[in-house]
Amino acid sequence: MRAPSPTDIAAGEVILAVENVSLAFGGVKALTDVSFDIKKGEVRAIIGPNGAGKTSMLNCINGFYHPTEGRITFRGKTRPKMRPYEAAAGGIARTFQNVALFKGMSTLDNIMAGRTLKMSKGFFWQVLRHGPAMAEEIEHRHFVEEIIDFLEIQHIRKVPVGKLPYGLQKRVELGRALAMQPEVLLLDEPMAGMNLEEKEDMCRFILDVSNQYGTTIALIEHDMGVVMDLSDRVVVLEYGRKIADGTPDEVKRDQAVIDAYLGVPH
Amino acid sequence: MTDATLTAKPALSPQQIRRIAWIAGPVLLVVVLTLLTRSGAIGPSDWTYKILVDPFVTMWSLPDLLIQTLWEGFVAGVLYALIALGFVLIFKASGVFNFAQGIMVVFAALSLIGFYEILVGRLGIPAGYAAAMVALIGALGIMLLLAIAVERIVLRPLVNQPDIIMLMATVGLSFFLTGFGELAFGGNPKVMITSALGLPTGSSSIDVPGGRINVQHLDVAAAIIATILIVSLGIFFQKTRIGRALRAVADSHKAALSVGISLNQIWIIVWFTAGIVALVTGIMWGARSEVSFALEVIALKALPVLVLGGFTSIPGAIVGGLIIGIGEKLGEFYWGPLMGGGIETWLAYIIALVFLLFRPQGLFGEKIIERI
Amino acid sequence: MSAPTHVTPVAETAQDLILAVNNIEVIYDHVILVLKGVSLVVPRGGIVAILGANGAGKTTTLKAISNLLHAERGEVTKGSILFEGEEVQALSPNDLVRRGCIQVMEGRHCFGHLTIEENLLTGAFTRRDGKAAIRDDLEKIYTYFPRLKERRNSMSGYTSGGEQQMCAIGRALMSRPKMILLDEPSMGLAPQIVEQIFEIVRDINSREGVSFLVAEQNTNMALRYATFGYIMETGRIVMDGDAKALRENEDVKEFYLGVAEGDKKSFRNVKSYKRRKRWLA
Amino acid sequence: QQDQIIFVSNTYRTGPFSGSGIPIADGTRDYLMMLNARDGGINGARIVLEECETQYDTRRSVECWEQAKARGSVLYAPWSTGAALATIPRAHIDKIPIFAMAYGLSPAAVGETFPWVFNPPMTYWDGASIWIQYIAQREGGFDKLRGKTIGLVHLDAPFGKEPIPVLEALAKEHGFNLKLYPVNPTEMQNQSSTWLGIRRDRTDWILLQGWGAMNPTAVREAGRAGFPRDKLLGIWWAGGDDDARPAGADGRGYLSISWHQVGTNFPVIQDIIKHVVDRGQSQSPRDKVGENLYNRGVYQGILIAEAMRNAQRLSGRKSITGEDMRRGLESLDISAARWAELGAPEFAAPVRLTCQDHSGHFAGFMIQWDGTKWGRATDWIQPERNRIRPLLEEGARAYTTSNQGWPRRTEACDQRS
Amino acid sequence: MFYRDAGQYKTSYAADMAIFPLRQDRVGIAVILLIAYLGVPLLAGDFAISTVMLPLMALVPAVIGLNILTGYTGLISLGSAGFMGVGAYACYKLTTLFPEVNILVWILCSGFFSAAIGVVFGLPSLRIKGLYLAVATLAAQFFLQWCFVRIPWLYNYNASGAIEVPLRTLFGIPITGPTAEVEVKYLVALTFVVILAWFASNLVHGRIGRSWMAVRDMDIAAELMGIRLLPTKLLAFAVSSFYCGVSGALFVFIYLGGAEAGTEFSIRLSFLILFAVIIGGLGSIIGSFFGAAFIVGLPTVLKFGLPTIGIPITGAVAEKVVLMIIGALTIFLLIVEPHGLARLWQIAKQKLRVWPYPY
Ligand SMILES: Nc1ncnc2c1ncn2[C@@H]1O[C@H](COP(=O)(O)OP(=O)(O)OP(=O)(O)O)[C@@H](O)[C@H]1O
Ligand SMILES: Nc1ncnc2c1ncn2[C@@H]1O[C@H](COP(=O)(O)OP(=O)(O)OP(=O)(O)O)[C@@H](O)[C@H]1O
Ligand SMILES: [Mg+2]
Ligand SMILES: [Mg+2]
Repeated sequence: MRAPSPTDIAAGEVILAVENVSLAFGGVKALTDVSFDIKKGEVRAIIGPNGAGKTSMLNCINGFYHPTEGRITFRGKTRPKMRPYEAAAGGIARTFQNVALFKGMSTLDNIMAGRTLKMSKGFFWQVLRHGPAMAEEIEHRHFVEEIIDFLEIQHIRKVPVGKLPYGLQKRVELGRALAMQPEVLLLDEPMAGMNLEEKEDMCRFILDVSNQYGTTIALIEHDMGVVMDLSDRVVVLEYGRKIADGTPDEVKRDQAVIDAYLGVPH
Repeated sequence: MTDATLTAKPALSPQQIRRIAWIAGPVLLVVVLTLLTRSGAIGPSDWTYKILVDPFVTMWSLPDLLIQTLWEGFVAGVLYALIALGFVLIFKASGVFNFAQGIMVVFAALSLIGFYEILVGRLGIPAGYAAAMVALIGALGIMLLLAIAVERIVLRPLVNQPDIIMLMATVGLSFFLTGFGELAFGGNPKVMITSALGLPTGSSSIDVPGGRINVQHLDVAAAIIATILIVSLGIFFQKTRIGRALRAVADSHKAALSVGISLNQIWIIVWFTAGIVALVTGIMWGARSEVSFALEVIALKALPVLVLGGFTSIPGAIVGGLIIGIGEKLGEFYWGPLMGGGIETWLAYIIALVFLLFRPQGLFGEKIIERI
Repeated sequence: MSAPTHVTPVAETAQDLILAVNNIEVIYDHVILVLKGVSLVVPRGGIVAILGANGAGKTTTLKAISNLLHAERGEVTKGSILFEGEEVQALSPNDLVRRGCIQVMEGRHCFGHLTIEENLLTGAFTRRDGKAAIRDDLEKIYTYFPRLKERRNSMSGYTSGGEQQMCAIGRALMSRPKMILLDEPSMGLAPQIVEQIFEIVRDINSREGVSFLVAEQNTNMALRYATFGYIMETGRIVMDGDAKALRENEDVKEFYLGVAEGDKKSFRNVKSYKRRKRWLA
Repeated sequence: QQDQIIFVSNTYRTGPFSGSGIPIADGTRDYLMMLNARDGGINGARIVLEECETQYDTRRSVECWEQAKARGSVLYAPWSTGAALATIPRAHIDKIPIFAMAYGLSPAAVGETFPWVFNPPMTYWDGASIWIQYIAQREGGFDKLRGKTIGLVHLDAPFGKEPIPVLEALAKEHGFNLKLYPVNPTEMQNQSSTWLGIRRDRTDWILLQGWGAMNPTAVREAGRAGFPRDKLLGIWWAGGDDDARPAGADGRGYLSISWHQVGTNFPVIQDIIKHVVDRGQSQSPRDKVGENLYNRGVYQGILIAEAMRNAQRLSGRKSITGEDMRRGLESLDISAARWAELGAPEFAAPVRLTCQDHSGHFAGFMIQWDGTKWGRATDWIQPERNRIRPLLEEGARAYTTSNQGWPRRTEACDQRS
Repeated sequence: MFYRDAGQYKTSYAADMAIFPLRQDRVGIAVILLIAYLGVPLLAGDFAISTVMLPLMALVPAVIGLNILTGYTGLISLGSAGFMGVGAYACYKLTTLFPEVNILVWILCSGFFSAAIGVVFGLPSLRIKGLYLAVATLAAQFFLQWCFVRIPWLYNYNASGAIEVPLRTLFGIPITGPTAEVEVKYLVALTFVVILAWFASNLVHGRIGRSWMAVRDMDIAAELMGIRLLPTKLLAFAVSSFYCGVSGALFVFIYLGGAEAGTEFSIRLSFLILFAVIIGGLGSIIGSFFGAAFIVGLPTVLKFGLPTIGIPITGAVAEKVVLMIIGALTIFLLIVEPHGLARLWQIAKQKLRVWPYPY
C-alpha cells in the first residue's frame, strides 16, 4: 500500500480551494471566514466539535448551500451559484451524516443510481429496454458489481436498503458515491455507529480508493484514531471558524484544538 | 457624512429592490392604464380594457355591489375556514390529511336533525330550543363515539405509516361513513333546524354609498361563531402542553411514542374536536341551503384554503379562507363573465397555486425543513 | 467465541432485577426472523451494555423492550419481557414511559419542527409534578449540554447532527425515568462529548439510581462505564460477563477493542488477509 | 311459470342528486307494485321491477344497461342525460327501448331517426317555449318582452345547457336579452356570486334549469338577493317539494313547470296508499306520497304500464320483449277518458305518441309554491310545436351526420290502437 | 413446491436483470396472457366483459400512469381524471378531423396531448411538494374539467355537449362505436394495456426509473448525485399524463362509447385512480392491475354477486352496503399490508418459495 509522501503533497496541485467562506442562516453563523485547500489525491480531514460547521462546509462545497460570502474554486473554476447536480457532474460525490439512501430501492439499484450521470441512452431505448439501453445497463452493472464485491456487500444486493442495519447502510452509501467515479469524495462521518472491525473495513476501503484511484477525499470524523491514522492534513473548525490546519501531528498538539475538541491530548 | 461613506454602502439590498419592484409595478400599471384609457388608446371593446380596466370601473361606479361582493366573499371565506379548521386540527395532531372531514360535516348535521326528529316526532317533546339542545348533545355524543371508533379501528393499527397511506385510510373511512350515513338517514335532503337552535333568520339592509346592501343575520352569526371557535381552539393548541404534544405527534409518530405521548388519547381528543367543528360547520352550511350528501363536495373547497394558509396553522385557516372566499367572489363577479362564468370552480385553486409558488409551505405553514 | 450459553449474573436475584428479557424471538413483516431467543437482565441501578456488530439485533432488542416494534411492523413472537417484575408486552409505549422506562432511539429522531427547548419539554409530557420541577430539570439538562442552551430557540431540524443527539438524550432525561434504554448514544458526537455523556450516565446512575441498558458500538467506552456486558451476534447473545472480565477477554480485545498483543493497531495497517481485493482487478 | 315483464329501472337513491331521485323512484315503483297487488300485474303478467342504482353516474348507468340487457328488461329508463347519451347508440342493437321522460337528448323525439328512444311528454325545448309564453302572459304580450333581461341559471352540464339554443332563438325573435349563469356541479350549494351577478345585471326574470341540491340553494339565494320569487321559474325538475321547502318563507311564490297534478286526491294515488303504502311495502314516507316529484314518478309508471299493455295487445303475448315494448310505446295513446279510467282524472294532459313524434309537445302549466305545498297556478300552456319540431329535426340530422353510419329506420310503423 | 428458485442460476447480468428472473414467473405470465387473449373472450359472457373487463382495461393505463407519478416519483396528483379527459377529447377531435387515419393511431396520439398538458401542470412540482402539490394538481383537475364544458369546439359544438363515439374499423371490423362487438373492443384495449404495461415496466427498471425512485426517496440526495430534479419530475409528469391520456381515450372510445366528459372525468375518478394505486401498491406495475381490479371489480362483484349467493340486497341498499364494505375493506387492507396487494402477492410468493418452512 502506498501512502503519499509529504513531498507528493507539497508538489500536488490544489484541486479545491475554499477562500474566506462565510455562511449564515438568519442569525446563526454556521461558518465565518473559513479558508483552506484540498490537494489532489490527499485525504483531508475536517474535524471540530458538534455544530462547528463541518457538514455545512461540505454542503457549500457541493452546492447545496451557497456561501453568503467568499468563494469556492474547484479545478480552477469558480461558480458562485453552483447547483448540486453541477457539482456532481463536475466530479464531486459525497456521503451523508444522516444516511440519505434511497430507502425504497435495493442496494443494487442504489448503487446503479450512482451511475446515472454516466448513462446516456435516451428515452426511446429505455422504453424498449433492448439493444443499446440493455447493453449500457449491463456494462454499468459490471462496474457496480465490482463495487459490490469490493465493499463485500454481495449478500444484500437485492435487499431494500431501508431494512439494512445502520452500518451496512453507510457502506452502501459509500458504494453509491464510488459509483460516480468522483474526482473528490466527501465523506461525512462514514464510521459513526460502527464497531471497531467495521471501522477497520471502512478505513481500508477509503485508503484503497485513495490509493488506487487517486481520488481526493475530504473526511469528517469524530473518531480521532481514524482521523489521525488516515488523513494527510487536518483542518479544525470551531464555532464556524478555522482554529487549526496542518498535519495530524501538528493538530494533535495544538493547544486550541485540545481545548476546543479533544479534551485530552491523544 | 461624506460622499465616500455614501457610495461605500450598497444603495439597496436586493431584497429591498424586490420589495420596491413589487409595489412600484402595480402602481405603474395603473398609471399607464389610466393614461391609455383617458387618451382613448384602448377603448371599451378591447380585451385589455375588459380585463384590466372595466372591472375596476364597475367597482368604482357601483360601490354597493362591491361591498356586497366583499361581504359575500367574507361570509364564504369564514365558512371555508370552518371546514379547513377541521382538517387543520387533525393534520396538526397526527400528520393525517383527513379526507373524511367533508362527510363528517354531513354526518354531524344529519345526526343533529335525526335526533331532533326523533325527539319531536316520536317522543313528542315540544319542538323548540330545549329539544334542539338535547339533539345537539346527542350529536356531540355521536361525534365522540366516532372519534373513539376511528382511533381504535383505523388509526391505532396504522401508527407510523406514511402520510399517503393514512390519507387513503381516511378515504376508506369516508366511503364507509357515506354508505352508513345514507343507510341510517336516507338520501333525502333535510332542512336544518335553524330557528329551533336559536339562530337568527332574518336579514337587514344597510345603506351604503350607491345603494344598499343586504346582510343575512345568519351570516353574521356564522362569522361570530366561527371566530370564537377559531380563536379558542388556537389558544388551546398553541398555549397548552397538549398543543405541544400535538405538534410532536405530527412530526414523528415514532419519536412521540418513544417519549411517552399517548397517541391514542391525543387522537381521540383531536378527532372529537374536529367532530365538533364539523357539527358547527354542518349547522352553518345546512342553514344556508339544506343538509344533504351533496354538501360533501363543499369540503373540497377547503383544500385550497388549507394549502394557502398552511396545513398546520389555525390562523392560516382563517386568513386562507378569507383570501379564497373574497378572491373567488371578486374573480367570479368581475372577471367571470369574460370567460363565460363558472370560473369559481378553479379560481380558488389557481389563487392557492400562485401563492404556493412564492411560499411552498403556505402563508403560515411550518417551514419545510431541507437539510442533509 | 464462546458457546451461546447464558449465565445469569450470580449476584442478582429476582427481586432486584429491574428488567428481565426471557428468550424472546422477534419477527419483522411476518417473515424476517431477527432475534432468535435473546435473554438478558438488568439489575436495579445497573449499567448494562449490549455490544455487537451491525445488524446483530441490538436496536431490535431495545425496541422490543420499549414496545416500539409495533410501529415498525415487527412483533415479539416468543418469550417474555418483565419490567419491575411485570409483563409489559401488552402495554403501550406511553404506559411504559409512565412506569419509568424510556428509550433514546438510534438516529436521533428529534421533532424537527419544534425548537430544541420544546423538544426537551415534550420529554416531560408524562410528568405530573408541576412546572417548577420541570423548569429545574430543564436547567439541569442545559448545564449538562451547554450547546443546547445556545441553540434552545432553533428548530431542531436545522441543528447539527451532534446537537440533535444531545437533544434526544436530554429529552429522555426530562421524563425522570427509572430506566433508560440508550441506543448508540455516542454516535456522531465529538470525543469530548462522548466522554461527557458517559459521565452523565454514571452520574445519574449513582445519584438517582437510574438503570441503563446501553447498546453501543464504542466498546471501549461502554465497557469502561458498564457493570455488565452482553455481546450479540446475528440475533443471539454469544457472550456475557462482567465488564471487567469482558475487557480482559482476548477475543473481545482483538475484535472489539482493537488492541491485539497489547498494542493498539493503526487503522492504516489493517490486516486484510481474508479480504479479496477485486477493485477493478 | 307465471308470465312476467321485467323492467330494470335506473334510480339514484344515493349521491348528490338523491334528493330528486328518491321521490321519482318511489312514485314509479309504488305504482307498478300497486298494479301487481291490485290487478295481479298487467293482464295477468306480473311486473318484475329491479332497481339499478346509478348515483347519477354515467359509468354505473352503462353497467345498468348491461344488467338490463342481461336480465331481459323490456325498457331502459336512464334517468340522466349522460346515461341517455351513452346508451342511445346501443338501443337498436340490443333492442331495448329507452324511455327518457322529459329529459335526455331532445332531438331523440324524432322517431324517424330514433325509433328506439322516447321522451314524452315534452322536451326541454318545449319547456323553454312554455317559460317564454308564461313570461309574455305575465308581462302582457310578447311585444312587452323587448328589452327585458331574462337569465338562465343552469347546471353547468349538458342537462343544464339543453334549453340554450331555443332560448337564444326566442331571444332574437322577441328582442329580450338572454343572460347565462352557469353553476358548476361542485358549486351547487354555493351560489352567492351567481346571484350577485343577477343583481348587477338587473335581470327581470330567472329561469332555473337545476337539479338536485342546486335548486333549494337557488330558491334560498333568490330570497337572500331579494329577487322576486314569482319571477323565478323552474324547469320541471326544479319543482320538488324538497327544492322549495328548505327556503321556508323565502320560497313562497316560486314557480315551476309541470304537466301533472300534485296531491293524493286521485283514486290511483288512493289505491297506491291502500295497496302498497299502508302495507308497509313502499320505501316512501307516508307524507311524501302525493308530492310533486312522487306524482311524477307515478306518471312515469302509468305511461310505462300503458305501453306494456299496448305491447301485449300488439304482440298477442303476455310476456313481451323489448321490440314489443317499442311498438307499444309508439302507439301509446292515453286520452282524457283513459286517464279517468286509470283513476287519474284530470291528472295530466292526454298523451299520444306516433312513429314520427316520440315526445309529443304536450301541454304543461305552472305550479306555484305557497310556502308549504305546490298548487297549480296557470291553465294549460301549449308549447309552440311548429317552432320546436323543425329545430328537433335539425338536431336529429346533426346527430346522424356526426355519427356516420347511423342506421336508417327499418322498424315498421305499427300504429294500431 | 413447484415454486423454487433453487437450481436456476443466472449466468449473465442480462438474465439477472430480466423483469421476470424466475422461470415459473415467466410461465405464469405466459399463461395469464393466454387466458387474457383466449380464455376471457371465449368463456366470459358479454355482461362480464362489458361491465368488468372493459372498464378494467380502460382504467389500468391510468392507474399505471399515476403509479409512475405517485408510486415511483413520489408526486401525489389528484388531476389524473383531468388528464384522462384531455386524452378523450384529443382523440375525439383528431378522429373527427381526420377520420381516414386509423383510430388506434389517434388513441395513442391523444396521449401526447395529455402529456404536454401534464408537463405544464407539472412545472410547479419543483417548488411545491407532498400534499401541497396534491392540492395544486387539483387546479389542473378543475380547470380542465371547466374547459371541457366551456369550450364547445372540443365537442364539435354538439347540442348535447357530449362526445359521441363514431364508428371506426380495423380491417373492416368495427372496433369503436355501437356496432363493435364487446370481444373485439376488449381485445383492442387489452393489446394497448399489454404494450403500455410492458413499456412502463421497462422504464421503471432502467435508468429513468431509478432516477424517479431516487427523487421519490430523497430528492436532495438525488440532486447531489447529479440527477436534475426538474427534468426528472417533468418526465414523470409527461409519461404519467401520457398513460392517463390513452386511458381516457380508451375509456370513452372503447368502454363508455359516448360521454358527458364534464361529469365523467371528475375529481371522483381522480380519487378512484389514486385509490387503485395505493390499494394495488405504490411503486408496482403489477400492483396497478390488482388495484384497478379492486376498484372496478369489487363493486360490481359485490353488487351482483351478493344477491346470487343468497344475500338479498338490491338497488340502493346494495349500493350503500357496497360502499360500506369497500370502505371497511380498504381500511382493513391498509392495516394488514400498507404496501398494497402487490406486497401481499410478494409475501405469498416468498412463503411459497420457502414452503413448508415458515421463514
Ligand atoms: N423494519 C425492519 N424490517 C425488516 N427487517 C429489519 C427491520 N429493522 C431491522 N431489520 C433487520 O433486523 C436485523 C437487526 O437489526 P438491528 O437494527 O436491530 O441491528 P443493530 O444491532 O442495532 O445494528 P446497528 O449497529 O447497525 O444499529 C438487521 O438484519 C436488519 O436488516
Ligand atoms: N439550514 C440551516 N438553517 C439553520 N441553521 C443551520 C442550518 N444548517 C446548519 N445550521 C447550523 O449551523 C451550525 C453548524 O451545523 P453543521 O451541521 O455544519 O455542524 P457539524 O459541524 O456538522 O456538527 P456535527 O458534528 O454535530 O454534525 C449548527 O449550529 C446548525 O444548527
Ligand atoms: Mg455534521
Ligand atoms: Mg442499531
